[in-house]
Amino acid sequence: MSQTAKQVEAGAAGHGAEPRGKRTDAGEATYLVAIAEAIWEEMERDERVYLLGEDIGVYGGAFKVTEGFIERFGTERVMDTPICEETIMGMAVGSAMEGMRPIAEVQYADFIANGFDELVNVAGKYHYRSGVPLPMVVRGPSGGGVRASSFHSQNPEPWFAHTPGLKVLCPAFPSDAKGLLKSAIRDDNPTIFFEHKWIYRRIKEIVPEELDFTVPIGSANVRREGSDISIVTYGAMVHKALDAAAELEHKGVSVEVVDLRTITPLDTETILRSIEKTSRALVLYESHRFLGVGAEVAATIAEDAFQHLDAPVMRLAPPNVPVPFSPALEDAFLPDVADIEQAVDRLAAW
Amino acid sequence: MSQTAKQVEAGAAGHGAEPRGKRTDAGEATYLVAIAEAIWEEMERDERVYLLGEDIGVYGGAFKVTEGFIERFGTERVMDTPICEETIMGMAVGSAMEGMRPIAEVQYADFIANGFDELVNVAGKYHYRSGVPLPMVVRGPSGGGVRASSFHSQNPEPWFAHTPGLKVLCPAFPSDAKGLLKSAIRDDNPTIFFEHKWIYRRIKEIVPEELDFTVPIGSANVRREGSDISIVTYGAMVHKALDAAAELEHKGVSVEVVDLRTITPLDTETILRSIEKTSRALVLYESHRFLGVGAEVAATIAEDAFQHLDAPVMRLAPPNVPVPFSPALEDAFLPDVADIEQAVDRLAAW
Amino acid sequence: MTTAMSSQTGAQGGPGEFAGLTPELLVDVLYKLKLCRYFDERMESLYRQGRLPGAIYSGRGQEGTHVGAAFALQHDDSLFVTHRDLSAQLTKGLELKRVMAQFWGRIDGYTRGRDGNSHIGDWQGNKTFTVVSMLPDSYPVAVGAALAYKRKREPNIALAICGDGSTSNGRWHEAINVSAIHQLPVVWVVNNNGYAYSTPNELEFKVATIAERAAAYGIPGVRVDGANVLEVYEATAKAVAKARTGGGPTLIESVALRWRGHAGHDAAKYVPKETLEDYQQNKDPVQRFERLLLDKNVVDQQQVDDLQARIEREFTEGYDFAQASPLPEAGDVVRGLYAEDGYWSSEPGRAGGTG
Amino acid sequence: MTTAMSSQTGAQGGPGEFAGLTPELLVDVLYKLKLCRYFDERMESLYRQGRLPGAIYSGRGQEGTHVGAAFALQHDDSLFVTHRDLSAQLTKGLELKRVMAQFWGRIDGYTRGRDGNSHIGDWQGNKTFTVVSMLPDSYPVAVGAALAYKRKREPNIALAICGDGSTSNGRWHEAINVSAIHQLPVVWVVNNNGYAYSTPNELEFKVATIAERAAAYGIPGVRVDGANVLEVYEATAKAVAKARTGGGPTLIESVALRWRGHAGHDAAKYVPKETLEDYQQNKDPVQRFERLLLDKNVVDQQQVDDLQARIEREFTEGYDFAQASPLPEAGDVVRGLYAEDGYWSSEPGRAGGTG
Ligand SMILES: Cc1ncc(C[n+]2csc(CCOP(=O)(O)OP(=O)(O)O)c2C)c(N)n1
Ligand SMILES: Cc1ncc(C[n+]2csc(CCOP(=O)(O)OP(=O)(O)O)c2C)c(N)n1
Ligand SMILES: [Mg+2]
Ligand SMILES: [Mg+2]
Repeated sequence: MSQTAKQVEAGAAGHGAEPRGKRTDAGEATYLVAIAEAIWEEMERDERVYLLGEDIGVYGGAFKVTEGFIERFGTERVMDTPICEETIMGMAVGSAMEGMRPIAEVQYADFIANGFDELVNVAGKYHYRSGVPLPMVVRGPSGGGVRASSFHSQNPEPWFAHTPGLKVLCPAFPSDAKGLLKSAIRDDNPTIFFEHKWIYRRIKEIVPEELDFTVPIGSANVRREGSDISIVTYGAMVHKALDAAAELEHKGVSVEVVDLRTITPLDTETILRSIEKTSRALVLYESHRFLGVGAEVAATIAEDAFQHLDAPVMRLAPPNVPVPFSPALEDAFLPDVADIEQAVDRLAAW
Repeated sequence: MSQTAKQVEAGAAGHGAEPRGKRTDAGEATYLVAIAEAIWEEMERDERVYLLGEDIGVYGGAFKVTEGFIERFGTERVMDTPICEETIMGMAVGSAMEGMRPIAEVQYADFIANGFDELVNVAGKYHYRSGVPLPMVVRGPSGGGVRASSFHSQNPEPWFAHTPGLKVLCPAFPSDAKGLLKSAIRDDNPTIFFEHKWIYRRIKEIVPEELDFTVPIGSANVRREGSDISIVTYGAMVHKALDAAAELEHKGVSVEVVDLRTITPLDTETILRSIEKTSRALVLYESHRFLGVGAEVAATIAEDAFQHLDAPVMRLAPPNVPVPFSPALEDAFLPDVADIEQAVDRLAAW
Repeated sequence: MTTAMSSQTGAQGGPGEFAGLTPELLVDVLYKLKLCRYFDERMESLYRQGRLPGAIYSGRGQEGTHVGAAFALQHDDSLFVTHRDLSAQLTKGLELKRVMAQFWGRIDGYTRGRDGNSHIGDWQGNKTFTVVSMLPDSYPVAVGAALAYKRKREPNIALAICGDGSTSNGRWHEAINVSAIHQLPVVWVVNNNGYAYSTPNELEFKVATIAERAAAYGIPGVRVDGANVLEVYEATAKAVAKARTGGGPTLIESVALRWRGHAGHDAAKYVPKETLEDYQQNKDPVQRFERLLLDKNVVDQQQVDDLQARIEREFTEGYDFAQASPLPEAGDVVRGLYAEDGYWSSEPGRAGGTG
Repeated sequence: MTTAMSSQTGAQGGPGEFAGLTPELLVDVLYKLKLCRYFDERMESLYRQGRLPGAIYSGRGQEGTHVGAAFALQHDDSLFVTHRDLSAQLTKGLELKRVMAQFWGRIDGYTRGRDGNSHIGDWQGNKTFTVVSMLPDSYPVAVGAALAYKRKREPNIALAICGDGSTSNGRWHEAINVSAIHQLPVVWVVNNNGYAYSTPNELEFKVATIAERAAAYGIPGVRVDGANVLEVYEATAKAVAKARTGGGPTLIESVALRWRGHAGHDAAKYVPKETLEDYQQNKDPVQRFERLLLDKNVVDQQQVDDLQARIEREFTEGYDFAQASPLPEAGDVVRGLYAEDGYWSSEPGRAGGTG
């Protein structure tokens, strides 16, 4: 492995290895910068929006997403809490009931398991039972590929996508991250925004600067048009899928890549339209295979697009084991471009 | 609604409305009695087995499953804990590491959300990371249909079936409950045993009395043979499926009913064999539709039995909303025999 | 619950005899006490007759805590309780007839039939949190509400009630700890009835009182006789005033026995017969207060009888209202999950008939 | 962390000067202290050079607590720590070379490459729990182990270490509470370094010390100077003996600064420069103890130099061992989830090469 590669590996798991910095001169923003911009702009725009979480204030967050926020917005709107995720979630609910618009950070998405009950039993059910809206966002870095092992690499979205009353967002690009987060902050429901730490500093693009730029919750996006096979995916896997699609084009296979962006409510229409067109579906996802997000996507295709299918609905996802640390194991655990190409080949040959 | 019906409704949600009682003279055991027998026999057999949970001792458990146990086994092996599910799960892990075989009761399966983190992050991952076996069972009453609303009616199995390292069991019959629970207690892995409270006192059958009677974990069971359509289901829905199948027989539709019994590890072989035979699949489940257990089952069929399918893989499950209280709403929420018949008709007509 | 009870005096009145309440208010307290007691008794008998769907969770014997604590709140103060504390919500202002509609799963219930019995709340009308079963999940939520009052410079406070059982749970610790760090306007009330369901205090914690645990959070803790509604009211009123004026949280342990089991099916055999009798005969919060007002001539027997008659009339009206209230529209089961579908901001569908 | 530190004396030795340790053992303590310090420094520099995958969590400055507490344990006693406390596991007996193999994700690491850095443990060999990140998830697990010792009438005890940050978490409350109710053989050690990651004590709790919180559980609480390894050892040994003889749990608050940030990337700017300097110059647990042994002629400079040379040799050997250790077999990623597949009871596959 090259020295620089090693540097990246170290930096990668190294939480906020460097301060997040700003946009490039070309006006490009990383995914991390885009997220910071979304929060900053909404806090400027709406006095009711405030942040709570661990080490988000003076320290600026483990990944430095909120660096500089406490200086601008003060300790009342940027609240450093103790390590008590259940109570962080409960506080978000209680303050949302009183008309505030909390954004709670979990330092890693993995720690959302420590606030699980207040989220699923209080937040998720509350409006259905009482009619009281809960405008709250829970956000945190999810996903693997950064050598952070099984407590700092999980994809918790399936737990919450199954749970009634929560909206679950998993953007793959800086613009989508910014636009969806703004939508989430303006939404009147409990919304869970899973950032992907592998993407944070790796993906850059020109991101809209209009203060009212938003991306609607519940709409998937066809990232790449194709006619032979649809890869339905989200999060970091979108980037792997696009790389694979480029490779496959040389082999003369035309791949369409659908980026879900929102997990719940799921945009089944866009998914089905793509399958109608290609008649072949590869469902690619990073959450464990068994009952991961792709299980729902595949089941939906099998039920509602059956007549259009020319081949089995294929799934490609990590096995149901904890995310391993060793580069040798994590590389085997995560689907990579080669795995995707192989799957597509098998599907095309069907 | 008839007076007796009302009595049942009250009794039903009324936790342990009456003491669980014993087998009938005919030697039949209810599901609840069968579960109590399994625990009792294993405690007699293996000194390392002990119970911990809330109100399981002097009171005998909210549903009276462990009534009489503390008199027989004493306070050391029947431990009444405070209300601290995270710590109950952690204690189970710690004592299992030291060679004991804890059986932790959650008073309702719903409260497993309050011990979620220790289960998924400690118990589920521990053996994979350390090689230390954790022979522990977590058991509790799940499911709806008893007018107990959204905090006492949930089906948490999808959360844990998605989580690596846990085995998840959901028996539908007294014999399977007894045999699977004995297997779970003898298993060296963290196992979650979801009982169904609607079944507790409603379903009786002759249950084997041999002390070494067990039902293997990971094997589904074809409860009813049929040739036209397979209903793949588990838990309380098995009983609804069997009733529907009987009805449908009169209409000349031959329905096969597959009872999963174990959710993870899932017996895909039995499922696929049934689909090969009938070419039509209705996946019926009580956990919310979106990413409920049936999503994985349907996705598996769509991927591995595609060539045998003559119709879409259909799913029938409750919507993703909290389990409502009002009989009018809960009846609309849960799939019933009529819903199943309709679904089968549509599938047969396809 | 020997330990828990030992330090109880059961003395009447307390400093300033009537805790500064006017005769009108004292009569109102008596009315609430008698109403809650009557409602609790009647609903239980309906449950026993199999005429109620679902479960019931009696708070009988604890009305002193429920009424005393809730009576110390202003309308805009918020209340966060458990399934045990319906009497506190009735005191805060919930309408009997809509409460009863909820028990029968009717559309006019506060949750529109989505939840039942004391899993109830009326945030829009009376600032009470809709009860969540998980204990004590409302504690962290109360912290959030109190945080909002402080941030918005509003004079309101939040009051949360749980039982002794909740004190062994991590959320209880976290919530009180955070409220202390930020000196939030919240009052923590714990109803210590000696048992968590069937589990005695000795198996819940190793300390003699819950009040003394306040020191671990750097906040004041007081212990009051839950059978003495005025003592509870006075301690709560003090804590409320302190919280309202920036003085931060207070922990109040109110000791009183739950006369009935955890839920309708629980005969509470785990409570020694003598303990129960002692409470029923000597520590009945309703009886004691009625006696006090009669002895001190705040009310005469006629007024008491009129109150009772009014309560029974209101119960019958509530019962009839509930029975006449339609069931929810079956098709609406999928509505109201998210705020934007408008289910909760529009008139709900009502199924024909009364089910 | 002014409050947290104010009551520190920093006095040497303590009652019975060497806490009853023989010269041999004292030298062993010094060896552990210097080994942990050297390991911590060298691993950080390798991390900075980008030569380590993943993260590192330095415990530098807290070796007094780690070594002092772990040194008070018998082989069969169990140890439950966090990612911060690798030095405690090294003291309990983990092999340096296998620890280093773990840092590089190699098959000879204690987790066979399944986890990294200080997310380590060796239950089979040294009775240490394999670290779980979630704080403080090992506290409830330690309760379970202690429960097993009591039930099986075994003389062992469990000792758990966490940081001040964990004390605001519900699990901390639950675990200590249950251990007190049943007087379990467990010792609770909290390393108060004044900060939870970057969050100061003032934002973690409203009390002056963590030790005083023990009263809320009905157990003794003591506060010691974490820079004084003998003081930590003595307090822990006392608590261990008490627990072992049925005396129940003790809470020990050990105060010492973490010299580095939470993880390799954290420059810990939130710690005042003066505080850090004060600790490094006046409260270095390794330096202080080495000085003490030199001053009291327990060791001479030559012995100290030999120790240092031995440590550096061991580090180099460990490093070479780790680099030579193969990576795990990629295909084994799906094995060892459940006990029955035999992965952990058989020799693991080793990928060719050294990755
Ligand atoms: C987290 C959680 N676990 C279990 C339960 C089930 N449960 C309902 S009431 C109860 C006992 C509560 O005891 P306490 O707080 O003293 O209230 P009391 O019943 O005495 O009024 C239990 C264990 C629950 N509601 N929440
Ligand atoms: C439940 C949980 N939430 C968040 C984290 C992330 N985290 C890791 S270390 C840390 C700070 C811990 O502070 P403390 O216990 O004082 O240990 P120190 O870092 O000071 O050694 C946090 C918040 C975690 N590990 N567990
Ligand atoms: Mg109680
Ligand atoms: Mg700390």
